[in-house]
Amino acid sequence: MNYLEFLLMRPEISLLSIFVIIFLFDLMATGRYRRIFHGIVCLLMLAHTYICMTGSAEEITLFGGMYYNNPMLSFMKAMLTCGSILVILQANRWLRSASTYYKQGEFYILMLSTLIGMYFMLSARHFLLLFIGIELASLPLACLVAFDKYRHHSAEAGIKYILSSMFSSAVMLYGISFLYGSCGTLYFSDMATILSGSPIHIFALVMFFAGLGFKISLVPFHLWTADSYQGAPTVVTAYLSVISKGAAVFTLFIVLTKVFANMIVEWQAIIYILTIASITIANLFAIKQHDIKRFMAFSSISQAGYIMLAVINGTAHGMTAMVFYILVYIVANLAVFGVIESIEHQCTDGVKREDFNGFYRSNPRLAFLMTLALFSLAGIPPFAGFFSKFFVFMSAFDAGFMILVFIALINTVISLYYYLLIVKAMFINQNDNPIKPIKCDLFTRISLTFCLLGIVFLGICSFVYINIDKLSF
Amino acid sequence: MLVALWMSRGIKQIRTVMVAGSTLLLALSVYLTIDFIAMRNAGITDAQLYTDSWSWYTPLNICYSIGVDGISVAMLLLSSIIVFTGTFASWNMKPLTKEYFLWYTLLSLGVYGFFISTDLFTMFMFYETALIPMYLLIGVWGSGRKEYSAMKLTLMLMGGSAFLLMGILGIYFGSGATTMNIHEIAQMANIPVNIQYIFFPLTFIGFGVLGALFPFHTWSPDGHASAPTAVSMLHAGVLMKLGGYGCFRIAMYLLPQAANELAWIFIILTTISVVYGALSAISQTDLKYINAYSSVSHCGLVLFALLMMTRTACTGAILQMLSHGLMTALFFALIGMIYGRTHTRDIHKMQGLMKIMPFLAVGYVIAGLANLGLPGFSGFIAEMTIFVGAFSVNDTFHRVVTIIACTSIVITAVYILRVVGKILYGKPENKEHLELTDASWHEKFTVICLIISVAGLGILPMWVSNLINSGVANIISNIQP
Amino acid sequence: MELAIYILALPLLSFLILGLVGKNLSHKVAGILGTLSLMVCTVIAYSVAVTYFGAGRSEDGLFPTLMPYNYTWLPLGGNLSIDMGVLIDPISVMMLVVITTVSLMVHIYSLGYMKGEKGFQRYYAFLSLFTFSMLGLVVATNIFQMYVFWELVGVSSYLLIGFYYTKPAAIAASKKAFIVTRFADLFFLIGILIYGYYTQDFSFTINESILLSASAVLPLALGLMFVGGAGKSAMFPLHIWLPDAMEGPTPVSALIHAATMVVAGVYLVARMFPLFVGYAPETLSMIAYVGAFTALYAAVVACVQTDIKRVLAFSTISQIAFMMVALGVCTSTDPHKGGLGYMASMFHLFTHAMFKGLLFLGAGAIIHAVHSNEKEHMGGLRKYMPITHITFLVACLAIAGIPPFSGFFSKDEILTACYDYSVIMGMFMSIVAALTAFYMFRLYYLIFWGKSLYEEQLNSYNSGIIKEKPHKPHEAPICMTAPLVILATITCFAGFIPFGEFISSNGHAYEIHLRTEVAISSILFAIAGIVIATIMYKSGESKLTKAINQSCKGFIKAAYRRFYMDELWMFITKKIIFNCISRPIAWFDKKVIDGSMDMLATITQRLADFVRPMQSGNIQSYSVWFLSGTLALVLILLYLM
Amino acid sequence: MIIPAEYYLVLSAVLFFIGVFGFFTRRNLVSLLISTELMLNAVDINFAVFNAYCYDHLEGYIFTLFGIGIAAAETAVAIAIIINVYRNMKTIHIKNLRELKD
Repeated sequence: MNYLEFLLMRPEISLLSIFVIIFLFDLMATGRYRRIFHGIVCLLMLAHTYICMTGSAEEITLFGGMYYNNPMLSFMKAMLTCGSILVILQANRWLRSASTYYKQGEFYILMLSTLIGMYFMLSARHFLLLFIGIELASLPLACLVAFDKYRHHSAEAGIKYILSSMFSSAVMLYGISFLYGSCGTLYFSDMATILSGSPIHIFALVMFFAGLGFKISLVPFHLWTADSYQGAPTVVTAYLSVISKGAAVFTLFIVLTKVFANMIVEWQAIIYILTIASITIANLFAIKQHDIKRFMAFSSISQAGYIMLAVINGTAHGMTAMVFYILVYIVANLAVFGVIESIEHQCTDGVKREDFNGFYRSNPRLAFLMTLALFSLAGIPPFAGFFSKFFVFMSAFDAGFMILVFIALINTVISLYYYLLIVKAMFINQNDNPIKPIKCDLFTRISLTFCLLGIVFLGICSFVYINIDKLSF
Repeated sequence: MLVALWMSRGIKQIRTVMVAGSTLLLALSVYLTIDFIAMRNAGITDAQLYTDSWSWYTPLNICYSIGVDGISVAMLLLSSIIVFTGTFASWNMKPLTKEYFLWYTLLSLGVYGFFISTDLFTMFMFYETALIPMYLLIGVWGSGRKEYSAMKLTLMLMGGSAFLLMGILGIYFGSGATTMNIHEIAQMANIPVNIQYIFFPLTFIGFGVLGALFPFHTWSPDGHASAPTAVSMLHAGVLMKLGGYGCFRIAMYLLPQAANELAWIFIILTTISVVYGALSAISQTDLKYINAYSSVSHCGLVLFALLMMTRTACTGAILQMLSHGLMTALFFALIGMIYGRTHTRDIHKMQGLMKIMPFLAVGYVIAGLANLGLPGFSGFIAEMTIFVGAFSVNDTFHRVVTIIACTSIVITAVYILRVVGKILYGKPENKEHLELTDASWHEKFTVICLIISVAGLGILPMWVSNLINSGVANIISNIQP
Repeated sequence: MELAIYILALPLLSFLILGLVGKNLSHKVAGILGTLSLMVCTVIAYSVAVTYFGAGRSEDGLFPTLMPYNYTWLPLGGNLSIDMGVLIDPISVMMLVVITTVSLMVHIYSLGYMKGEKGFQRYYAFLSLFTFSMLGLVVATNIFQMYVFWELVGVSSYLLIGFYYTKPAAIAASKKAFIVTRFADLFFLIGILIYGYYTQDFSFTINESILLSASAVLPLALGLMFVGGAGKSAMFPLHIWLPDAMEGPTPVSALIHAATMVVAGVYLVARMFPLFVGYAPETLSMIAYVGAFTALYAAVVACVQTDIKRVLAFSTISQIAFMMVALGVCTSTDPHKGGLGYMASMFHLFTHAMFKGLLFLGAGAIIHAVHSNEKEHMGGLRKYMPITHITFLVACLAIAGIPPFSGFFSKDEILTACYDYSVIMGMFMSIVAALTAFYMFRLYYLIFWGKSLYEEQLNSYNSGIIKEKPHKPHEAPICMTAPLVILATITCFAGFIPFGEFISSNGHAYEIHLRTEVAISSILFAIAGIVIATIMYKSGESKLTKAINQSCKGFIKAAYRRFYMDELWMFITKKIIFNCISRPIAWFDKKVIDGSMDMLATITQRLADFVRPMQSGNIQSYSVWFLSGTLALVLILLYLM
Repeated sequence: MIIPAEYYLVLSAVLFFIGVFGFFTRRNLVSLLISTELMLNAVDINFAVFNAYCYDHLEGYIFTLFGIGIAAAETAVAIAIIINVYRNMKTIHIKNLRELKD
């Protein structure tokens, strides 16, 4: 074994070094240095993204095939990192509030460790590494969910998250154990040749799927989502809803195509059922939600269903559509959460849909951004969401799932309805006591600007998509 | 498109910018039309002129390709006229003026884009772009049950576009997933018939919802009733035409066999639309409802004519689109102006407006007469072309439905005259109405522009007819077996 | 002949000018402008007539059919197109003369009649519009052009009837007129469509072979066109709009609803006459029967009306029916062998236009004088309005068919044609002619004879019974009486025009000769009618009258109510169409169609409520869902694979 | 005597579902945590058994080791959060954790 192989894992290494730097800074820095903590983190992360993007132009296989990296995976990692940066930028105000000011470092460290977990999830070509990655990605998240120590909602959300997560990982491991039992190996490549679709394999596949389905929050594995999203600090909710979910989708796609390639009929059937269930049920729930974060939870479940439309394709085409969808989803969703985060402190008991009444009159810019983001989520042109949705539908249609596409399309109408409810609240509903004009801090502004740019230009400028397409495998 | 420029200007100059922009567009359209005719006269017989194509999403064969034929030129001209007049009609749009025009511009951007694009994806994108601003335009600046109507309208149209998207995907993959360009697909003509059977109804209904096809028309009365004036104008005048245009350009052009086989179902539906819309209009009491149902009837006639699949009928259908676009815009403009003064649209509450606001009343009478197909206005030529064309399909079924559709011209007369008699004539009884003023200059300008267009089309129909004919011939030759 | 285009252009021009800038013109300028343009128009029309007929016949003994203008207006694909042009042939020239003459008279007359009315300019604009459209109609080169102007005529009629737009009755009448004729036009249009499709041409001159190939559908097409014509020409049962149309200003009634527009249907049938005779003789006889019935019906109703304009209206219906009958009884294109009716009809159209125009204008003068339409307010007017009286009498004699007035000659020809067709038809029409004489003279006596209301009122005023000094009837001003006199003159002498020289069914000259037995019998019938009227109404209502009124009260009441035709129509339109069709459809739309769309939304909401308990907040139930979902998936997959 | 592998598998399955049952029915957060531990242990047994009976490499054992380790980490985090819950609500009874719901 060559220890130099560690050095080839450039994204992971650079992230780890940031991890260490932050850790040390957190330990040592005092007073005025702490004030620039946030900025430093952001800069470091930016540098890291750069390393990520430029790092690996070639494919790398390490540790006897346990670890694999290629440009596409690097791109995915970079995407997740960028998303995290946006989240961190938005977190500024919250982190500076009295209760969290001295826990800043913890926040960053926890977040970065989940990010490392996600990296491993993506790069794993062995179930052990995958398992470690998944756990590494979810355990710190539980801490983040329960980060607001003195808010019992946060604690409740945290306990719900951690218990569900444990439950699901037990189920998943149980499935993996049977895979191992029947194949005698945990390497993806070896396993793929052995799997044949016997009942035990199906059993294992479903169990494994349930485990990742939990992280992606597909129906019926989604029930923790709403509660945790609502209870968690907004920043964490944002992180949960895009980054964690995105990573899980990528992983699912990789595992399904790498390991279960022979069982494509089976897993397509699973996705078929779960997609319909997710989109429909999530939409039904979303209609009735008043709490915005809860609402966004169901929206994200439904979005996950749409992402599954790309996964079901299972080819490079599907991968492109999926990555693009997630990219667009990240910017749009983060824009919404950015707005929620900025107004949260004005609402006593969570942000309600009613709080948005008359929002446009008082905060035209934020409301405008929010509208665009919601339109993008609903798939309205000329915003990026339209393009990503269209491609997702195309890829599912390409795979021959017309009825599925049709049901999904009908559901877009319902989803449009509830997104419009918020737009309506902002623009149409009158309110004597609207949210006061907000002045966002610099970091949030940067973050929201990037989201806005993404929403507007990701679709119209096709080069992003084309480049993703070139990388897809 | 210059449209995007308008957005960033200051609030003070919005009007100036809008007027300048829409005038420019109108000028461009007129220039385009003239140039197009000149090129046709010069003997250029390509199906599309000014074609251009930029590869966009190469992996998916999506291009941003544009091009116009006679039909789209005509529709562009129509859109420009209505956008132009709509700008004047919404002169005094009060709250959030800038936002209003911004969405308004986005809406017109979608419309223009739709008419010039020749790529399925681009077309669909512009189609949806045109739909969504409606929600805010109605929801924020509308009147009455605006929230309900706006939501209903948006959702129904989006439901339609869900059908449509299915149809588009079906066409793309049915033709072998090699190109999204409409004309290339049409030339390949390789979509299997059984696939056509599935996707023709989907596509047709998808566009039909916007074209107020029975029974998917119910968004139209509520939507129109609640929308602000200019939006009603643009919506009824142009947006509803997207439906007919799309049915023709995509559903029928690309899926010809199924179109021939399944036309009868839709012919029945459209016939119902035509008569049913007109009959419903008789017993409405809200001016806008009357006009909305009238639109249902007239747009039904458009689809009806398209489905007849003869060259004459289809030319008539396009003429009807133009004519209905202008007339309805005129109607809605007038209704908006009247409503702006009387604050009611109930026909029982208004009398003798002829005395109070003669200009608007005369305009209304002219619009009414144009609407009921008076020769000299556009409605007449459109309807006659349609009926002559429809009648030339020689079998009993088509004959019968044509005759049924013909009855609509009588029913139209009934409801138009009922309204004219009720609100314009007679003695003004409502005291509050006595002090109301007549149209202001920009309102007059709007009305006069539209009347001139309607009458121009009605008096000199041949050039428009020739303009359209070449485009129609190309498509029809593909449809006819 | 090229001048003919100006006949069209001038009224259009004057309409545009008056319509657009009329408001800024003074009444006088507007009136004079309209009248002048029409005067020029009339002069041109006469010159056209003179040159046309003066040029004589071509070698085949026919007047040539000229088409100085014909442009494609709207191409309709294939061979079809709608053309716009000017067609000059004997009947169109005759119509040009009639229309311009009457129209000019009406224009001049209106200067006085409409003086001081609000909307004077509008009135003249509409008159010009009407004249334009009517002229366009008669010079149409093809059936579609005819339809185009047909509609325009309809709308100008609508506008003019509704001229007093503050009067509810006028609004209702205009609406009714438009919708009823529009309804008939629907059939006209369908007829045109059939005709156009099978002949691939809309023009009137279609060669034989095409017609033969289409001969199976021609009767249907022509029949439908006749329905259109019947609507405009107020044939039973589509006549209901015409009496109400009298709500318009009286000169308008004279122009549109007596002399010109209402004969458009007759003109249409005459225009298509060769086709009718050649390919659809059954349709033609149907026309005859419809016409005959209408003639009788209208005559009977006219006998009991009290509003003088209504009487005239029904008289018009009856007279037009005469023309229709005359066309209907033709059996060939040869005037000597059963084709006489064509000429007779055209002749009657010509004379009728003059004397009916005269009657209406006269009635207008009377109404102007007494400010009422009702016969109760009249009586004994001959002293006060001598010119009106004389001219009115001339017209009455003409319509009753007393020689030497023009009506006699034309009506006589019609009767002859009827006798040629069948004796029963001849007798029937003669009786109707007698009725005509009766009701006209009833009207005449009621207006000009009997007790003068003014005198009665003056007496009671003098004896102090009423306070107000009654309004004294006075003769109309010169610009109103002049047209009366002119028209009366024409009426007196038009009968002597050798009409057959110019117009006959096959185009060859035809010498009008009176058939003695028909002539004498018709004169006798007419005199009988006059005598009865004289006895009954000469000096107020005599005992006989009262006795008759008493004995057939029910019948008279029914006739007064026009045999309840209006009620029937009202029932059909209001009750059946509005209440039983439109309302339910609107309801259906709101509740069922719209409801089902809303229902989708409601169902979605319900479903949302239904699934809600799933999200109970209890982590254990979440896990149950989780695991059962997993197991269910396993089972499904195992079952599927 | 070698105990057949099936016995172990049945044991682990029983253990797993005891854990599931416990998770579904217990009312105390700590009990829930213990139940999940049971489930994870069942998995560990599975891995070990498969490795012991079927294969001659060490992957399964190593996975078991990692599994135990990660289960410990999970427990730690869970306990921490449970303590947090207790601090906030003064109870760790599951019925009090229903504030976040529809």
